[in-house]
Amino acid sequence: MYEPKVIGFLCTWCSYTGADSAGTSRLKTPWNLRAVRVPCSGRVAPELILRAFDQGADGVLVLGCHIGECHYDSGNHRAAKRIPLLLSILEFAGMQPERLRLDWVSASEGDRYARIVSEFVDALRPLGPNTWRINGAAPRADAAIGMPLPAASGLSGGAPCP
Amino acid sequence: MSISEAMQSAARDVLASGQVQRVIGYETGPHGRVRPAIIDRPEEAERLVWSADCTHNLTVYLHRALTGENGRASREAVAPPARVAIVVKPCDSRAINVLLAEHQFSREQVFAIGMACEGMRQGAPASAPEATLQARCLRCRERVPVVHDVLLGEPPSALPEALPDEALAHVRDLPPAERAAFWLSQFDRCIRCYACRQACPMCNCPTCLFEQEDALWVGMRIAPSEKRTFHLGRALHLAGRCVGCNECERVCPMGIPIGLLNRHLAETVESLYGHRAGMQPVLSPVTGMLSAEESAP
Amino acid sequence: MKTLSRENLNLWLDGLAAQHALIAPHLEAPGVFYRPVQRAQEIAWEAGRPVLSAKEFLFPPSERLLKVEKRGPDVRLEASPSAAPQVIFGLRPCDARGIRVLDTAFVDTPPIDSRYASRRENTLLVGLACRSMGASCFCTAVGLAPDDPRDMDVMFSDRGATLAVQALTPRGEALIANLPLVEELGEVEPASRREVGGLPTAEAWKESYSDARWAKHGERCLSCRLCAYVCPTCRCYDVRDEALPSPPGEAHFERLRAWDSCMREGYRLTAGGHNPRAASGSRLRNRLLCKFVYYPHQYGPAACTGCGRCLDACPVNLDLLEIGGALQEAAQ
Amino acid sequence: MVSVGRQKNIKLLSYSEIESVSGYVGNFEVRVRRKPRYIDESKCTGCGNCASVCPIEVTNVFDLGLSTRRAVYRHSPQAVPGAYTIEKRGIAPCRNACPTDQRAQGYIALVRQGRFADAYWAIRREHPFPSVCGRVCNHRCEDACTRGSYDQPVNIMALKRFVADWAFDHRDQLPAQRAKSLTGTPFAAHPTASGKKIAIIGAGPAGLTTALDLVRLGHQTTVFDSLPVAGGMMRVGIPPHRMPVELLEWEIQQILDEGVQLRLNTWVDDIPALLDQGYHAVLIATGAHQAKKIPIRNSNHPDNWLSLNLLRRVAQGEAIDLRERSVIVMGGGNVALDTARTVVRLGARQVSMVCLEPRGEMPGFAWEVEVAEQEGIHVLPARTFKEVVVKGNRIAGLRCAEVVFRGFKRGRPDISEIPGTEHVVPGDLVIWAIGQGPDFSFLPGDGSINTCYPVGIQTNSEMMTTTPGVFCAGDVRRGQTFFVVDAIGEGHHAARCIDRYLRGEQGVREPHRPPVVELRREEIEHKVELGEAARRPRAVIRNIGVEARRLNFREVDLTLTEAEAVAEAERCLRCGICSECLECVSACERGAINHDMQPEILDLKVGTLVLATGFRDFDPRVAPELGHGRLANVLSAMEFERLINTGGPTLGKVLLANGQPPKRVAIVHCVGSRDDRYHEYCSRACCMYSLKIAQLAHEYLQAEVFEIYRDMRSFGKGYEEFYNRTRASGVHFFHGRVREVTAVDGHLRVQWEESFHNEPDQVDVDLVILATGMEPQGDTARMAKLFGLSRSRDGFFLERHPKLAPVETSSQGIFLAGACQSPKDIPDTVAQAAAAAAGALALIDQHTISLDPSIAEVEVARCLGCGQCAAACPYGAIELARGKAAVNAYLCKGCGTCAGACPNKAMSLIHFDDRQLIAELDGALAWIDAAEEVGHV
Repeated sequence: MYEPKVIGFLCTWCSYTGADSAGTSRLKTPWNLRAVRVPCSGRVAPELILRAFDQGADGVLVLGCHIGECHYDSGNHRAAKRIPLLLSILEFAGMQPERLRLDWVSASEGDRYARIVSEFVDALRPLGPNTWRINGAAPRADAAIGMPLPAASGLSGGAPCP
Repeated sequence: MSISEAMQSAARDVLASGQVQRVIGYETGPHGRVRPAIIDRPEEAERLVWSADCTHNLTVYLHRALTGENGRASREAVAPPARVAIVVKPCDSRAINVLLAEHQFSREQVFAIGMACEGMRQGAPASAPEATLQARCLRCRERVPVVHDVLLGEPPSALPEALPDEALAHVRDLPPAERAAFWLSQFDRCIRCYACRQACPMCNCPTCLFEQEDALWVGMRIAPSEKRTFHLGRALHLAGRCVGCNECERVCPMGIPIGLLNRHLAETVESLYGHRAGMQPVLSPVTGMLSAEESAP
Repeated sequence: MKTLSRENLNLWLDGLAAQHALIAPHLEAPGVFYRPVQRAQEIAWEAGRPVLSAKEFLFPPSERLLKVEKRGPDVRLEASPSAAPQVIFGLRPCDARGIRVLDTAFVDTPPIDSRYASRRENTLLVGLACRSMGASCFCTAVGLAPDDPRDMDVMFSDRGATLAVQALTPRGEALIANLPLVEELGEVEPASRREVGGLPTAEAWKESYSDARWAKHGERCLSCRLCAYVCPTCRCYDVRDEALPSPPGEAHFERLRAWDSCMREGYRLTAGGHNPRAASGSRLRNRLLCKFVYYPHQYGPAACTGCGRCLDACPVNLDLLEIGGALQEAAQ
Repeated sequence: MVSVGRQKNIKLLSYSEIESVSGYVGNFEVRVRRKPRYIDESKCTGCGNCASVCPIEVTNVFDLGLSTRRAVYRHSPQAVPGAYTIEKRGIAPCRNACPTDQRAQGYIALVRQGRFADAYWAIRREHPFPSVCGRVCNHRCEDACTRGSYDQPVNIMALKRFVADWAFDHRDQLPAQRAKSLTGTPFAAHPTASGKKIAIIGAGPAGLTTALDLVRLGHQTTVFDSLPVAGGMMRVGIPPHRMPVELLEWEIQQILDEGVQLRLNTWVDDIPALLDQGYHAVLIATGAHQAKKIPIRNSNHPDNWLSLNLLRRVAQGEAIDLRERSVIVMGGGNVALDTARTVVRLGARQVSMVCLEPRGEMPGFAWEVEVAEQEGIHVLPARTFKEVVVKGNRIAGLRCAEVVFRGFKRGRPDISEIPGTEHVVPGDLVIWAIGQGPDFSFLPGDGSINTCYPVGIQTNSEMMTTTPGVFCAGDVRRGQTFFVVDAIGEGHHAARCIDRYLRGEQGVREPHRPPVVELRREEIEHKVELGEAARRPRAVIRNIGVEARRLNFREVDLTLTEAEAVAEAERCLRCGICSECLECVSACERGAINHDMQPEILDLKVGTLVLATGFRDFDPRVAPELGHGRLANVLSAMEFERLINTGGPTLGKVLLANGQPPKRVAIVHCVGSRDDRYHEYCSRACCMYSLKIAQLAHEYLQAEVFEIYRDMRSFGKGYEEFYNRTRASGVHFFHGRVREVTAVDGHLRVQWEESFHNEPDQVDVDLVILATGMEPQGDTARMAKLFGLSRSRDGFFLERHPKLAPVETSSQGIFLAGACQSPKDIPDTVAQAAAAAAGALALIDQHTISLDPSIAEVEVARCLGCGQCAAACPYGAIELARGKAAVNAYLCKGCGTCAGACPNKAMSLIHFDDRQLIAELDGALAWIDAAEEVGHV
């Protein structure tokens, strides 16, 4: 079975401490997740997630405090507003939506942390490696897709030659 | 009096009375192609035209005109005009609202000559007498600019049914793998000329994030990964801000359907947060708080 | 006049594609592009001018010049491999002239650009004469013709069922040496020409430097790089070192070169923040004077091939001929 | 608390709310709204006289609803400061509707208590003529009465008349009654004489009211009237069958008793002379006593009488005999009705009333039109008058025509005659009652006192005419007849204006009015449910029969009996809580009470803030299985504490609902705590206070006590010993989780789920005490927003770090103390409070603050000034200055949400900037497949 490579953005107050709590409780957590500690889930710019995928992450998990419990009052609100949009555009661009997840784990919820990470990794395994990362040139297949595409309108005045 | 004449007269009046120091409108260039016109004197007003080929979103010039930043640090220390008149279609006028919300200029600095719009024609002018409306105009139901100081032309009383976005639905319905392949093949054509970005009124960062010297977010390589990051990142930055003028797609020499990305996110923002960019001068809700009824994922 | 039947041409092209990279006009959804093709069938014969010139096959949008791997005190440099042979078929005279302009700057005049030179040595230019000029074409104004064979290795001219063939260089002759050519009587019918006016004289270009019109035209310019990137002769590039993913304990990076354009706002930005070409009018002026004044001053003939791509591509319809015409009038 | 209250460096702002907090550590700006106590804290000694006279009883929240208190109250016996507070929601709609500002709610509350004399004095504070307005008012108070939205308004007018009549009937005993009451006579204390003299022309309601008010303010007033009797229209315009003369005369006498001088039979026509004679101000209040006629044919025939003249003659006792006359009264207003009904009483053979307006639009009261018809009057509405028909020398009738009436346009009727409807209404005496106006003949001829037709005498907003020092009020000012209350209201206003004029002050500041109370439907229903207002229907006014009214002027309507009056008063909803009877004002010997007190806004500049907002008791009714509020003898621990307290509502006696002392008591632990249905956390204090209750019940009540506990958490110093002592004293301890409390055979059965199986799993007791846990205050969310704090999942305020910064918050300079942070007992609370104080003092003492280095910063060259960072900042720490974002380092808490939002990454967070995070990201991904190299074109 493929072992996915997962980046976890963990907020320092809740989910990072929650991960700690999972550890001290000796809960089994998949090794696939590499944690990046951030002060708040609101700090996680969508561009960072995009970059993680570009660099070959198979999944990105963003964990913050529960809504209403943000150490910074409402930083997690902003994450909750932004990240669904990133997910939406990634899915639209062809990525499986299972590869990005935003969820909440409080400092005391070691069990929840372990459960979410396990769930996430379990969902990624059957998907196999992320094909998102491109090494070098893309296949220059003009995918045979029967849809009306705009003409290269700027040049449409070009000469009908020989 | 034709609408073009009415527009010329409005432009002449505001220039002659000193209400504005500059008018941004449309004129006809070589080969009969309509293009942006920037005039400073009342007697130039006769150059202005209005037709179904005035597709450019002129608001892209507003910030530059008002700050005098024709380029970022002009050597010619010419005082920028205090107030600028601009010819706007309904879609363009929404861009004014977005820019107002983002503090790019104040409402008093803009005199909007609103045009009742019945849609722009597809393709090159004059060459196609029976030219059809652009697809975006067939989807659009706005006929009167949301921001205007004068309104020219009669908005049609009966509106045709807005057409559904078939292209968007088509791409959404593709299986993920095909969708990924489709987009890669589209992005692959990109030559990073940035015409899309430069034509966009919302893209007004001093230096684009995706073109920073430090190559922190994306390298300078003109390769598929970098191009995709640029296009997806730009779409994200336009979420809740894009007014759908489709200039990015129009100017693209490589025919990349950039508008699909923006439309997809605009629909997502509207369904998630009930926000349509530019209908009011308010910031994109993407930075804000969840409202009471929105629940966390 | 030597001719080749269309069937034989196709057979020959199929054979070429099997041996070398064969690049030819190819129809993609949004337009015609010079693209690597596998078979003659993929070639778009009757389509218009390709959206981009063929310069990307000699001067790619981006390329690695060098890779550096650092392991502790050890530093290893790795040069990029030399280019593979390629044949560009269906090249238009204006695009061939574009390649000549690049040759002059990159190869004929020291310092020699080794990456370009390597590709150029391995490239054969097989032209196809235009029968007429497009609406925006002005090759005749810069001393070219729609069927100008001068910059080709081999030139084909379409005559319906057969094509006239003419080898112009030894490499070209070698290329067509084994072709079943048929000698036919008569001459190749010249392409229809249209004289295009409006381009100022070299003197008028020079004198235009302080013309106030540049600023006025610049107001409309969006500062994108479309004109430069579609141009067969624009050859500005940027070089940077970028980090690569590296295994623990190592540092890998590469030296990259990528297209750049003097139309970009920050093109002339200096350390400390000063930008001598901050105004878009001055950038527009630079690009045109580069074609008509600076390049000739340094290398010879003007660096414009009259392909007309910039006229069509400009999102706001900045028109070289219109600008030039006005400058010429002012000069007189 | 007392020592805190006396500490000079501590300023207690009780009964206050925080409106807003801004600024940052060292520079907080706090806006405090001090709610009006209506009692001056510095004067109140806490004697309680006010509470003893207050007629309003409300539920005592401090005693958890186990007792009642008055609307003026002290929170608790130990309250610091010990000052009383008046609970006032605002002014009642009845008071608001009344032009005289009559505090109807006040006298109704006093009537409800049977304190009729007090009620009378309460009325007379604003209203010198209760007997009149108890009879002839159009009672706007009743129209506004909140009760009217529930069933029918309180019969306020009947109550007023009852009080006035009662006072008249007991007029000899009134001084004695008053002496018996605690508060003494309300108007006994005359202010110091001002030495100013005021002349008032006209002894009607406006003039007399002004005179009385000015006397009460220390001025000397003389009232002139041309008539031989005082009272104006009240005396000579209202016929005796509606307003017995002796009551009015008694009320006028009381006014005179307070020092108003009256000069009757005096026609004043030289106002400038009055000013010359030493009067400092003059008030014109001559009313509107001239009945109008219209010039139709034969309207000059001597048998055309004027209504007001007839009423005046009757009121002065002249015997008029109309037994052989057939009378036509012209007009449809109240004067016409009074005239017609008077004519009936004078014996007229036949009485017709003809008026322009159709029935239903007649200006007179509809009920009186009905009564008039009962008394035999023919009402002929919607008719215009064409001529008085004279045959021979006698009037034969009135020629009328029917009309379509469309109201009045610019003071003129808009009518059209219906053709062919002309007819003659027979009659030999015509009485004009179509309106009346003022007589201006006494005004100076030079126009120095301007009149404005068709209105009255021109005044400015301060009631002053065009001649300085000459004021005007009442009907003469408005040019037409209004109600008595309007005249009294104008009189009050004129008195305030004149008083200020005499003091040389500009502009009349009307007294501050608190907001008008609007009760919601459910609040009304709740009040009726609780019995605060009686459920019965509105009192009905009885009258003497029609037959008893012939040829005499006996009053038609009867007054309420005492029992009826009390019953009607019980219907009042007491909208404002405080009824504003002002009994407390009289009772307070310190003069501490001020019912016009306004909320006060204090802007404080402070360097640090400590939040100690405490907790809320878990409401045991949320857990219905435990029976609280449903079963008798189930108490919460706090209720038991109040009951067993010797200062509590039962003075320390704990009795069951049947009056017996409890013999067997069960104490249920963990109510609302440690229960995933309610609160997951342990409330920490309940185990120990349960042990205390157990000991009290065991030793003080001699009851057998059963403690049903989940886990005994006796973690503090001496706690385990206390537990052991309690156990040794014979209290039974059962381990288990209580499932249900039910009533079985007159007992309460407590059943629990056994854990250890050491004892039975149910016990029958007669008293159950629920050890309720703590929960966050109801407004914690609002407070958190106000102070920029976060909350933990249990809803309490969130400390900065659970171990390392337990009293600090994420907002620097704001500290937490006590149960607002988490449930805790007293020792822990005191310890945390001391720590919070130390933290606050340490900051103050340092004079400098150190900021967290990890804050946001802007790379100005990249910033486009779009403001998305400012919108994203939870702390408002980012401002846009000159088109660029700027971070306030004091407010920034370092969350980095701005950096997440910035499209151009101009905003970055120090120590978590993009370069660092990306390096971390790249490092984290490099281990994945470092060997896999990114290729290139």
